[in-house]
Amino acid sequence: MELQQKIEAILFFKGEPMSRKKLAEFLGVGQIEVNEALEKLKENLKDRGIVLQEKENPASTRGDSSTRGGEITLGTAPELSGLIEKLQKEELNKELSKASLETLSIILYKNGVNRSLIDYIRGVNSSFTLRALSVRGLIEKSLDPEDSRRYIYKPTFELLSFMGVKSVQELPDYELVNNSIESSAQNLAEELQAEESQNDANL
Amino acid sequence: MELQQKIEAILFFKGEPMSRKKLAEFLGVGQIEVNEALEKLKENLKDRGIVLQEKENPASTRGDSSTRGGEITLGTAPELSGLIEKLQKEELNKELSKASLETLSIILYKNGVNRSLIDYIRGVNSSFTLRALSVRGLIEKSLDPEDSRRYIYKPTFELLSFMGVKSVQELPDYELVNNSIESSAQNLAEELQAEESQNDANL
Amino acid sequence: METEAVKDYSYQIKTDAFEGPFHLLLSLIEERKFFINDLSLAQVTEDYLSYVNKLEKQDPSEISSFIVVAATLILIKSKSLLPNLNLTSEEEGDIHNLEERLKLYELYTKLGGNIKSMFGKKIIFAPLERKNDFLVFLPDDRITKESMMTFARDALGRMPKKVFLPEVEVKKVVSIEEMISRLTERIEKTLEMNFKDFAGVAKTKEEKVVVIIGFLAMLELVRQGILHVIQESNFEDIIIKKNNE
Repeated sequence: MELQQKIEAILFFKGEPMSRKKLAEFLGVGQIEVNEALEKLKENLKDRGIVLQEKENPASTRGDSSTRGGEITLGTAPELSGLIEKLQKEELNKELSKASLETLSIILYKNGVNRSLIDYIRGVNSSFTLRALSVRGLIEKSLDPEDSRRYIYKPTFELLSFMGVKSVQELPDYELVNNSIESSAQNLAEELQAEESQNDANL
Repeated sequence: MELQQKIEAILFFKGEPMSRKKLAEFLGVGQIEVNEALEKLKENLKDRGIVLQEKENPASTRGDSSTRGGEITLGTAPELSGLIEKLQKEELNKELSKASLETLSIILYKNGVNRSLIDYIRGVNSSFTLRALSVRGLIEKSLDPEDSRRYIYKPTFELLSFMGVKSVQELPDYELVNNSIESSAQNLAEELQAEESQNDANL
Repeated sequence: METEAVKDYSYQIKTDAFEGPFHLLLSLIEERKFFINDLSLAQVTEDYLSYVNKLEKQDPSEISSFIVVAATLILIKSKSLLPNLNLTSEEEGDIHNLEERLKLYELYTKLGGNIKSMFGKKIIFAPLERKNDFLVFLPDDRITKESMMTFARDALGRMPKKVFLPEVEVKKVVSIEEMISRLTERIEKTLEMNFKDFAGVAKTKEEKVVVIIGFLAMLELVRQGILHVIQESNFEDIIIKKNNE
């Protein structure tokens, strides 16, 4: 059997996220083979009822995306959300406060960020909000690979799932935001605004 | 989305056998459509790591398979059974993580605790940890008698006897620790209430 | 009793309306359809300060981050009223920094709009927990009566206490209070010497006096607000929670 089929079976059986590294180890193959197989699997799942979700390790980790690792998991296609929701018994919390929206947008679009930067951008202490979002499973913290005395906050699969995206790259304006240097925040904000008014005009 | 994709997502999500009849009812389509979609799905899954499995209903052997109403489910490809067995063994023999032990301790000191309280005490989401504990037979979940949209978790009988106690009350400092958990539960309830009234005010 | 409670409640909603200083500032600027720059910041300073003054009365504990920003706004306002006022490079830096931060904040609030419109609309569901086909019981030697007690106590002990105060912000406030009183002094001097700089702002002598008195009164308000916070931290035990991070 091909590698991609094995990976699909493993992910199906586990039913929860797994790291690319662990997959390679378990299958006794290299990281590059795993990455290639995952690309094929993604292609294969294109018109299916299930999708492959992926999360890269934070960008601050050195190395390009082929060695950066990250986690993957299987989920139901976002287009079938309404159908599957009817089967779901547990209550879903779809409410987000303004503080949560601000904090999540920083964490999602930066794909991993330490707390001081979140506080700096928001101008307020974010401890409460970060704790509440962790408890809801929308974010998780891990040690900063660049500075082991602090944590970085990252989006979880749960967050990507609620957003209906397979990876952060699918978020609207993601490329726009990440390709520009921060100091041109004003330009970006204007571009986004221009885009918005165009969208409004199209409605 | 096509019917076969919907069926694939449903079976993937539920992870347990479902009758053709129930599928048709849930999807609001006829038996014949479901049967056709299942044939297509079977075809599509040909070169994949997961397969459509069918258990025929022995009680009603009359008629052909389309009306017989057997149960169907998704499973890993039979060729990969060796791989999956190895994975399963590895999972079960893995050491329990610190997160798991911590979660287990809360379940022991508050027999019949719901996930939101565990998450609130730990400050992180515990879904995967709870799965790991339950796979190993250390805890069991049941519907919360107070709120049927959520589950409560209890230590299994085997766990208690492994620890050499007949009931959780025999655990050291039971009352003290239990009271402390109870007061956390109260704080959580108050916070949720405050949040709710705030949401109402924002409307 | 009844009406009292209702009043408190509506107060509550008002203060909760702004999450922080940037939210307030950006709302004031957007209300006027301005862009973020020193001119627009100077224009909204009064509104900002009167809001902070109101907030200070209702919820002194919430105010420290608002006051840090207030101090910079006063600098901007002073400069716009008194072009002759010389700012130190640190003060210039503060002003530039505030503009940059506000632009960043604006960017992420816009992006937050994407999140608001998408969250929970098309959910990707992870599979439900698989039922165990076979019964297993796999304990671990580390599960003992004693270890379980320690784990539970540790977890409970790590929970945050109810009061959080941003330690850094409180410290900053002390020095900003000093800065403002120095600035007030400087402004008073500058006003005496360069009264004609005001020509563009106020035409008649009476108008000039009104502008100056109003401006100084505004500074005074903020100064008092800051003092209040400092007193709180001197006479009352503010629990400064050290985060586990």
